Amino acid sequence: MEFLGYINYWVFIVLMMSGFYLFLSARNLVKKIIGLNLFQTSVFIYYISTGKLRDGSVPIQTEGIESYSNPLPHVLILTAIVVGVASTALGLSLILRIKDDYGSIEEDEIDAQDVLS
Amino acid sequence: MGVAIDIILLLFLLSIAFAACVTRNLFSAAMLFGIFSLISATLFVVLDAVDVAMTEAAVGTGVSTILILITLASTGYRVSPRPAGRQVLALAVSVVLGATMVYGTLDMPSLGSPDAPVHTHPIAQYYTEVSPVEMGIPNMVTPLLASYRGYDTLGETAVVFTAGIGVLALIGRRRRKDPLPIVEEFREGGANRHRVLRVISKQLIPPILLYACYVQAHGDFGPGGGFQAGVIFASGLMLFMLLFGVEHARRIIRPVVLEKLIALGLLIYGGVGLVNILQGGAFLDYRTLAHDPQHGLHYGILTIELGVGITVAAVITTIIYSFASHLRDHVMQRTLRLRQGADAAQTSPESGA
Amino acid sequence: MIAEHAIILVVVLPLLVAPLCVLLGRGTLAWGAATLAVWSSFGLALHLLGRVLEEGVLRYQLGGWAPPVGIEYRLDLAGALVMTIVTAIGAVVLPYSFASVRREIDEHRHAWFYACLLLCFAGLLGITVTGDAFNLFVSLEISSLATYVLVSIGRDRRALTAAFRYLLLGTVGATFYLIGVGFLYQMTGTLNMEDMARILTEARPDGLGPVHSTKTVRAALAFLTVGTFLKIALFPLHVWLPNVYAYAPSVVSAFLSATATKVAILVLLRVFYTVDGKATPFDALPIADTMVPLAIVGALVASFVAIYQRDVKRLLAYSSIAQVGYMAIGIGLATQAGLAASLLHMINHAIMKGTLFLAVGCIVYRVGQTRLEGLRGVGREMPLTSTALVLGGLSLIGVPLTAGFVSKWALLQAVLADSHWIVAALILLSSLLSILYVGQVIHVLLLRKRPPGAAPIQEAPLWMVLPTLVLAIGNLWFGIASDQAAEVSRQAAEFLIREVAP
Amino acid sequence: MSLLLDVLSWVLLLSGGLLSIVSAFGVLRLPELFQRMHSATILDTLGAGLVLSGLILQAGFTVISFKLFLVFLLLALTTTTAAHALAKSALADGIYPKGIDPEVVRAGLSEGLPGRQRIATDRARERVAPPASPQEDPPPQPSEEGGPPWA
Repeated sequence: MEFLGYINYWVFIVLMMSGFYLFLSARNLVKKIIGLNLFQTSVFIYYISTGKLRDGSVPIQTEGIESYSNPLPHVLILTAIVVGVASTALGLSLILRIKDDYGSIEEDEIDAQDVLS
Repeated sequence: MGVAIDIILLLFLLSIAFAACVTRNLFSAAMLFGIFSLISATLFVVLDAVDVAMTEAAVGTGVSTILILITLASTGYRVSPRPAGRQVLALAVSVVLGATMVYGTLDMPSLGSPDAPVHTHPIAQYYTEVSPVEMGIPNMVTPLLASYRGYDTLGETAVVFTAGIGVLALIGRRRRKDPLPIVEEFREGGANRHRVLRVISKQLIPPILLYACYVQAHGDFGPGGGFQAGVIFASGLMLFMLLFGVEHARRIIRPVVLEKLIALGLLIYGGVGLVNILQGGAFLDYRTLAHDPQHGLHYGILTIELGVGITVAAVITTIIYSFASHLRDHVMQRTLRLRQGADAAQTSPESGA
Repeated sequence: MIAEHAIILVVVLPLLVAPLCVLLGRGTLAWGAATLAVWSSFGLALHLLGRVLEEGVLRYQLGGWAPPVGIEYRLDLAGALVMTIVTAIGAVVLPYSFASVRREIDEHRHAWFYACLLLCFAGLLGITVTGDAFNLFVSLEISSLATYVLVSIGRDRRALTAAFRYLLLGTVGATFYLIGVGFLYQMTGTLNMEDMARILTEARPDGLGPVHSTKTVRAALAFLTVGTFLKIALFPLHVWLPNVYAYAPSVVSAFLSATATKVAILVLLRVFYTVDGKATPFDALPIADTMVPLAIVGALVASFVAIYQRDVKRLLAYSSIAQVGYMAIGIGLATQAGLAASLLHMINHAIMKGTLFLAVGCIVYRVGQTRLEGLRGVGREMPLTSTALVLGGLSLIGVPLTAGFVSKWALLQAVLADSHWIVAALILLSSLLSILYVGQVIHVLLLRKRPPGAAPIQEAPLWMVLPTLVLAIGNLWFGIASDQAAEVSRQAAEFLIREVAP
Repeated sequence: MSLLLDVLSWVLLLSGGLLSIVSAFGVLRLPELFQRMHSATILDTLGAGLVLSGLILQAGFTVISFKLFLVFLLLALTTTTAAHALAKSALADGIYPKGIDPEVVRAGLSEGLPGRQRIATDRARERVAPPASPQEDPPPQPSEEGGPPWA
C-alpha cells in the first residue's frame, strides 16, 4: 500500500513529462496547446491527489461518515481548471488570427515570414 | 477494489498520453486530449473530488476539445515532421523536469496518508468539521469556494471575463457595413439537413438548460455551483448552435446582450463585496447581509454563485459564437473561391475558343 | 471607512471598473472611467505607502475570515513600494493613452482595451498585496491573460506571434509556480505565506530535522524559482520579451516594461524571503551561484544584442533584459545592500523605461513606425519628445544626476562590499555598451538630417507629451533628490531580510 | 424474493459486462468503419442498458434508481443519434459500407443536400468512380478541409 502511494505520484509525473515533451517538441501551434493542456491536467491530478485521505469520503456532509478528504485542493483546482480553459481559449483564438494573417500555423513557416518582413 | 480501479485508470491515462505524443494526426491528438480529460475526471471521482470531476468533464472534455476541433477545422490537420534534434532536446528537458519532481516526491507523505500535513493542519479540520456547522451547508466545497476563499473565486471570474473580452477583441466579428456575400446554401444553415439530429436535440435542449438551473441552485447540497451550471447552460446553447447554425443562434441570443451579461456577472460578484463594505464588514464578508450571520452567508453565496454562473455561461457562449462565426466566414470564403475557380475553369475554354 | 478598506479598494476598484467599461461600451466613456479608477488607486497607494512607513505591515482579512482559514491581504514595505510604482506609471500612462490608442487600435476595440488594461493593472496590484500563495497565482493569471490580449490587440501581425509565444511561456511559468505551491502545500498544509514560513522551520512530524530541509521543499523552491524567472525574463528565459515589447501598442509597451517585470521580481522576493525566508533558500540551493552569473551574462549579452537592433522598441526591450539582469544581481548577492540596490533600481528603471517607451510612442504617433532608418532627424522637429528621450537615455546609461546613476552606484557599492571585483567590472562594461546603443538612437534622431523631401512633422499632441515629460523630470528628480527613495528601499530591504533573521 | 432479485441483477450486470468486452473486441478487430460502429453501438445501447437495469434492481425502489433510469433514457437518445450522425458523415465523406452499390447510397444522399455536402458527395463520387478495387476503402480519416455541419 505504501509503495502504491508513491506509484501514483510517479505516474502523474510521467503524464506531466509527456505533456511537456509534446509541448516542447511540437512545431505546430495547435499541438503545442494540446501538449500544454495535457501538462496542466496532469498537474491538476497531482493536486487533487494531495487532498485524498485514505478511507476518507467525498467532502459532502453525510450521516454516518466521520472522515472526509480535504476539500481545499478541490477548490484550488476548480479555479485552476477555469484559468486553464481561459488561456486555452485565448491561445486558440490567437492561432486563428495567426492562420488568417500568416496562412500557416507551423512555427518554422511563421518565423520565416517574420524574418522577411 | 478501489486500488484496481485506480490502477486501470492510471494505465489508461499513460497509454493515452503516449499515443498523444506519438500520433502524427492533429485530429486524433485533439480527441485523445478529450479522452484524457474524461478519464482524469473519472480519476477525480476516485479521489473524492466530485465537484472537480464535474468541471473537468464539462470543461476539458467538452469546451476545450470542441474549441480545439473548431480551430483545427479552419487551420487543417496537416503536421509537418519534427526535426530530430529538437525532439532530443525536448526529451532531455522533460526528463530534467521529471527528475526534479521525482526528487521532490521522495520526502512526500504517501498518497492518502492521514499523517500528511495536509490533513493534520488545523485548517483541514476547520474546513471539514467547523464549516458545515458554521455555514449550515453540507457540501464543504461550496462555502470554501464562495466564502472562505471567495476572493480567489472573484479572481477566477475576472480571468473568465478577461478570456471572453480577449476572444472578442481577437476574433469577434465587427459589425460590418458591407457584409460578406452570403452563399445561398448557408443562409438557413441547410433547412433539410440533419433532420434526425434536430428532432432529438430539440427534446434534449430544454432538459439540459433545466439541469443547469438545478446545478446552479443545488450547489449547497451536492456537487455543482455557478461555474458548472454556467458551462452546462452554455453547452445547451452550443448544441443548438451546432444544429441550427450560428446565425440562427445569434438571432436568439444576440452577441451584444452576451457582452453585457459577461460584465454584469462580474459586477454582481464585486457588488456584493462592496455592499458588505458599506454594511460595515470586510470585503466579501456576507455575514453583514442579514441579521442572522448564517442567513447572510447563504444570501451572499447564492448571489455570487449567480454572478459566476452568468459570467461563465455568457463567456463560453461568446467564445463558441466567435469561433464558429470565424469558421463559418472561413468556409464561406473558401466555397466562394472554389466556385469562382470552377466558373473560371468552365468559361476559360470557351473564351479560349 | 475608506482608510480602513484602502488596501482592498486599491485592487478591487480597477477590477470592477473593467466590466463597467464594457457596459459603457464607448471608447471615450471607458477611457474616462478607467482614468478615474487608476487615479484613485494611485491616491490610495500613496496613502498606503505612508501608512506602511509609519505603522509597519498592514493586514486585511478578506471575507472577515482569519488567516489561514481565509485569504489575507498583507502589505509590507516592499509590496507598498512596487504598488506605488505600478499605480504611478498607470496614472501617467492613462492620460497619454487617449490619443495614442485612438491612433493605434481599431475603434470598436477601445472599450475592451481599457477593460483589459484595468484588469492587468488590478492583477499586478493584487500580486503586490496578497499574503496567500495561491491567491498570488490567481492575480498573476489575471494580469497575464489581460497582457496577452493587450499585446495582440493592435494592428501589427507580428504582435500575434509574440503574444502567442508569451502565452505559452507565461502559462508554463504559472504552471511551474503552481507545482511549487502544490509541493509546499503538501509539506505544510496551508497556503498562507506567513503560516508556511512558520511551519517550514518546525520539526517534521517524523522527527527528522526541520521541514524546509526536505527534498520536497527544495524541489518546490526550484520550481518556484524557474517559474518566476520565466516571468521576469531573466536570461536565458527571456526569449518571449523582445517581440512582446517591440510589437505591442506603444501604451502597452510603456506600461508593461515599467511594471510587469517589477512585479515578477516582487514574486521572486516573496518566494525567497516571505515564504521561504527562515529556511535560508540561499544556503539550501545554489541560487546565488546560478543567479548572479546568469544575470551578469544576461546583462552583457542583452546589451550587446541591443546595439545591433534596427528597431527602437526592440532595442529598448533588449535593454530591459539587461536592466533586469542588474536587479537580479542585487537579489543574488543576498545581502541587505544588494537587495536595497535592486529595489531602488526597480523604481528607477520603471521611471526611465516608462519615459523612453512613452517618448517612442509619441514618435510612433507622428511617424507611424519605429525602424531607425525611418527616424533620421525626427527628433529635431519634435523638441519636447526628444528632450524626454535624451533624459531617459542618459538615465539608462547611468550619467550622474539622473536616477539611473543613483541605483547603479548603489548596486556597484553592494557588489564591491562583497568584493566581487569581476562582477563590478562586468557591470561597468555593460554600462559602456549601453552608451553605444543609447547613443545610436540619439544620433539618428537628433544629429542626422531628415531625408530631403520628407514631410514635415509636428510635435505630438499635448496630452501625450505632458505625461512623457512628467516621467522624464522624474528621472532628474530621483537623480538629484535621491535620498527619499533610497531610504524607503533600504527600509524595505531591511524588513525583508529581518524576516529571515530568527 | 431478495435473493431472486439479486441473482437477476447479477445476471444482468454480468451479461452487460460481457457484451461490453465483446463489443470492445469488435471495435478493435472488425475490418471496416460501419462494422466497427455496429459493434460500438451494441455497447452503447444494450451493454449499458443491461448494466443500468442490473443496477436499478440493486438499488431497489429509490430515487437512485429513478436517476439511473434517466441516465438510461439519455443514453438511449444520445448514443443512437450520435451513431446516426457518425454514419451519415462517413457517407458524406465518401466511405461506403462493403457490398453496397455506392450509386444507391448516393442517390439517397444527394436529395435535398445543399452546400458543402453536395460538394463532398461530388468529391466522393470522383473518389469512388474508378471501381478498380472497391475493397480498398480509405480509412476513416477526417478530410483535410472538411468543415463541420453547422458551418
